[in-house]
Amino acid sequence: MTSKVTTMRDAVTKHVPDGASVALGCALEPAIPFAFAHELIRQRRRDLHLIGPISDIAFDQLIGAGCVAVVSAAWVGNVSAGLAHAYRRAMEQGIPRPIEVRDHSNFSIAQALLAGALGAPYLPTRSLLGSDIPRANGTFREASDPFSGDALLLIPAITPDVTAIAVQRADEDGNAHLWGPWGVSQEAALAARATIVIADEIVARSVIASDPNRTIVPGTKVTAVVHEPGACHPSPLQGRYRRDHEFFHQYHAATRTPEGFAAWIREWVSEVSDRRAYLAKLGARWGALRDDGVPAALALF
Amino acid sequence: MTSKVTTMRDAVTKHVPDGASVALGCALEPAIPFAFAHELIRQRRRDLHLIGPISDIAFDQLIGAGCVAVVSAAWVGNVSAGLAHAYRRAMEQGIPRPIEVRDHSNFSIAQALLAGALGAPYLPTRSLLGSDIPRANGTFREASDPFSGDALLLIPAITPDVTAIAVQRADEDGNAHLWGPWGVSQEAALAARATIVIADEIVARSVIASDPNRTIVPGTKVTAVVHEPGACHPSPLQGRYRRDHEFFHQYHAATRTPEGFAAWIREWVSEVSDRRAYLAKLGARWGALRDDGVPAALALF
Amino acid sequence: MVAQAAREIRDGERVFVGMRLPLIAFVVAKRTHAPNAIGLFELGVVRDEPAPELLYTMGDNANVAGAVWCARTIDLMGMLQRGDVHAGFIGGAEIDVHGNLNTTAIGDRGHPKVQLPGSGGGADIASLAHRLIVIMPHDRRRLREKVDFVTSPGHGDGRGWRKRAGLPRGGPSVLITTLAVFRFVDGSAVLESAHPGVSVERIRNETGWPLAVAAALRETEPPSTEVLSIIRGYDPQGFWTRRGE
Amino acid sequence: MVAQAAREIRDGERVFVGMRLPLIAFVVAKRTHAPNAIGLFELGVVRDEPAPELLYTMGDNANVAGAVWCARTIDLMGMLQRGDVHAGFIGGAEIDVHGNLNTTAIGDRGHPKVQLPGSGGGADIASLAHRLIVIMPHDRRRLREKVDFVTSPGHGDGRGWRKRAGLPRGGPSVLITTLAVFRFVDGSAVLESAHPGVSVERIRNETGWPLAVAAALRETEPPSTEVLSIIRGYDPQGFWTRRGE
Repeated sequence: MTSKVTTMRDAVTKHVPDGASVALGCALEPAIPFAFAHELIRQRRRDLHLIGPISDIAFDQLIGAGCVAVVSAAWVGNVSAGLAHAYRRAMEQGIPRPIEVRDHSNFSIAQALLAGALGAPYLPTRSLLGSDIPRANGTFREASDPFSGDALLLIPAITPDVTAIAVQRADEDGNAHLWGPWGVSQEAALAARATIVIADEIVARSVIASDPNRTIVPGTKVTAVVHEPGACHPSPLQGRYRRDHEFFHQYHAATRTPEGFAAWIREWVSEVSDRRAYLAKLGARWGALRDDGVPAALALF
Repeated sequence: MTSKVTTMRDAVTKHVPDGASVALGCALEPAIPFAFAHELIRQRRRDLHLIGPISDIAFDQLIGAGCVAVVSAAWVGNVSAGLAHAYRRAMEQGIPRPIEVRDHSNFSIAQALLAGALGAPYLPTRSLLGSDIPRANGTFREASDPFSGDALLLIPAITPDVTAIAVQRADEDGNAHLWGPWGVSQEAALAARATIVIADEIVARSVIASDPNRTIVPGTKVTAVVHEPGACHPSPLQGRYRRDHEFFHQYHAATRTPEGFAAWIREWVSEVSDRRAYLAKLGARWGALRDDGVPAALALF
Repeated sequence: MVAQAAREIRDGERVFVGMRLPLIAFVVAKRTHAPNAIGLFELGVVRDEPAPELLYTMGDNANVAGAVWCARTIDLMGMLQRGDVHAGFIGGAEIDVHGNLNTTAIGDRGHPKVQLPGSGGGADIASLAHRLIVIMPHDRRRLREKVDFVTSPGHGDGRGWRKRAGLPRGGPSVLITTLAVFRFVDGSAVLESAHPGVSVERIRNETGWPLAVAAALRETEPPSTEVLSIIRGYDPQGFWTRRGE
Repeated sequence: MVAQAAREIRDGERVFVGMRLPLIAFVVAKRTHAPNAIGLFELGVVRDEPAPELLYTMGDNANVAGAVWCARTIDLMGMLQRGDVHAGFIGGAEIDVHGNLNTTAIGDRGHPKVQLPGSGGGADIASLAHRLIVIMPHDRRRLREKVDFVTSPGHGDGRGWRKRAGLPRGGPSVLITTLAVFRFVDGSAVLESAHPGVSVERIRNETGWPLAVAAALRETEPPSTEVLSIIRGYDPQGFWTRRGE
């Protein structure tokens, strides 16, 4: 196999054009690939269609930086701090630009991505009947179950152009191990046209093959592998580093105004060349978040 | 938590009444709980509805022993030896009794069980369009995709009364670890009204909790836990013992006639009190199949 | 609120715990009357023991380590849709007398006055759990005659609505606020108890719908010292429990 | 048959390998012209290296150890339905000129003369793979004008049928028998090559449909000594390769 390992810069340059639909943050609160989101901002991607359940503040940053035209999500906010200011400004005032939102619930977006992964046109559900979400989303259909006559909602498949998932370890072909909750990561990776794996550690194929049940996506579905330690900060990566709660709260306080948002992006994204520089800027704070993990090893049963 | 550990005899007595729909052999060729199938035969269960993709010779044995009224399966045979004689006799001559077969493919039964696990009424697919399987099955419906107008087949949910899955290890509450391919085991366990976990080894809860990604079904969905080493012979259990190919071939040769089948069942099922006695009867042959596994241990990453 | 929320969890139940205060209610319930309750977290975590430290999100490492199942969102949502989840917690920005909740937007969805984060898993829990437990600050602008957007369906326009809408079960069972506890009877909120020191008049003034009061109105049972000590031990800085939530 | 089957696998392709002879064809292809082919096994195994020992079933421990992905059947079938699988192998008891395969029953499905095992994943592979490779013993009773039951859809009644039936792609590309190789052209089998020493007349006699012969009919390329040695090294007892299959 030829190695697929590349830099974050090259992965974004080659695989994420303007206008692409991009799924990220698919494990919900953990393993959000902030390093990928920041590179999208640095490369000034435009008109992206963001797809993801929760995303914590990653979507807020991309929206505020003007990268986004459409959002398909269940929740856009700051989980431990409250509302997302940039998202509010975009929706309430069209700043920096108006965006289209296709409302989802966590279940409906999981079903849409599962349908995409299965090659099914839609999945039928009883969830959200009587909610205003179907009307606001605009892509669902009401139907009746041909078996029982009961009311159903049909959730059409979502097939992202690109899915970015962060994992603890992968080999050079992209066979990737993720532990901790998977959220909708596997569906999103299997549904996508191109999947970018962002690995905290690159390991030998033999480490992956010692425990193939832990593989979230096989290399054959992976387009690029980025070796990027600490890619998820301030979100956590199980066994590697903890969530930086205070960072989320500081972001919340700092981005209340457009000026504050711009300053935050300058400080933490535009004027930071890459993730290595970002971690260096975090300094001792980063060291304190790291878990004393055990090095990657063959699984033994 | 109260322990759910019980004997195979009690698990079958309490949780599998005559007429029950029972999913087993859900990992396809490996991890088939033959010990469970044999106990159904010993307790002379009748009118069962068997559910499973492949089942290797487990379904053939249950059909030949007269336990079965209905089969929902993709394949009934002897994977490395050829046709299934008891199944042939039942279908061709009604011996020992006629059975109803609801034809499936591996994908359609996977979708039916996934729909059951998701609480969805059905899953839509493009597979099997133009095949005679939908007509022979009788439970599918043709439909057109309301989004595209394309032809679709709707596979209705299957929710077994009982699912029996064999795993390498479980705790007393039924939190179960299975490694190796999962086939449709997880869907079948989550879709069922009662799930019986058959564990090669009972381990402390801390072993399960050290690696919750390996859990195939959580204890909260499990009705009974049977500690039954060697429960899958002659099928394999990854890391514990290999497939006994010769046993399958001997069964194939021995069961060509009804008399031969009856003698085989007497020798290996009726006159064997339980799995412990069965393994003792196998003797050195059993010892030669066992893998030098590593004892259960906490996962370290 | 946390103490009352904990009381709504019965022993042995499977509960969608969500985040913030319900996380602490789950801890309290497990350590008091419901030791066999199971906590389900929609990102794909199932726990039979609460995490040993304060959680800021359900995805904190401490909520994952020691779980009995790390799964996918679809697995847990499947259990919910299948009818395997007894109860779930959600909050909201606005609620009406029938328990319909808005967490999407104040004002018009297209041009919102205040854009809220959205459903998360809330609308699914409201649609599919057997019983919904709602926790909210008590405020006339939040307890409204009619909400601007129904994110999470409650009892719609009242009794029988859920069945007509095609929802398979459930609906709000209780609304716990900073002032009172409402029980849903025939699809409408009825004041069941007022928190110690809170008058019915104050509750009436702070509630945007005509108040229905239970014949057997009582005072909300205050948290025991044991429960208070569990809450304070779990959230010593009062990160979640001091905000008046 | 195995050598010809191996030739049908292109480098870098994802292939549903199934069992028996295709398992060995995958080994041959990987070790010769297609080192980057990926093997998918419907029980939930993905391999980028073939198992190091002879497999009796795809679930043998040796096919699991060293896999890069242990998954669920639905994951791999999803890839198949999504269009991610280039080619798949199946066999059958009966095939017709349009490549429709029967592995269900000879005679009437309700009262079969011979009950066969059924589809397994065969019907799915036939429905959804980009290209279907069929391997069968050559026998007039197997290569029939019309099969008793269409388990795995081929090209139906000929060109354009799959599209009309709603199948998204694919269909049989090649039929490899113990005597010959047929290529499907416009939905019908055309004799492409006869195995060394086999006459067209013999093939015609052993084929239940009116034989169409390619203008450029040739002799099937015999297996190289390298390929023969791989096959014999992998299946030294001839368990799968000696049965005339």
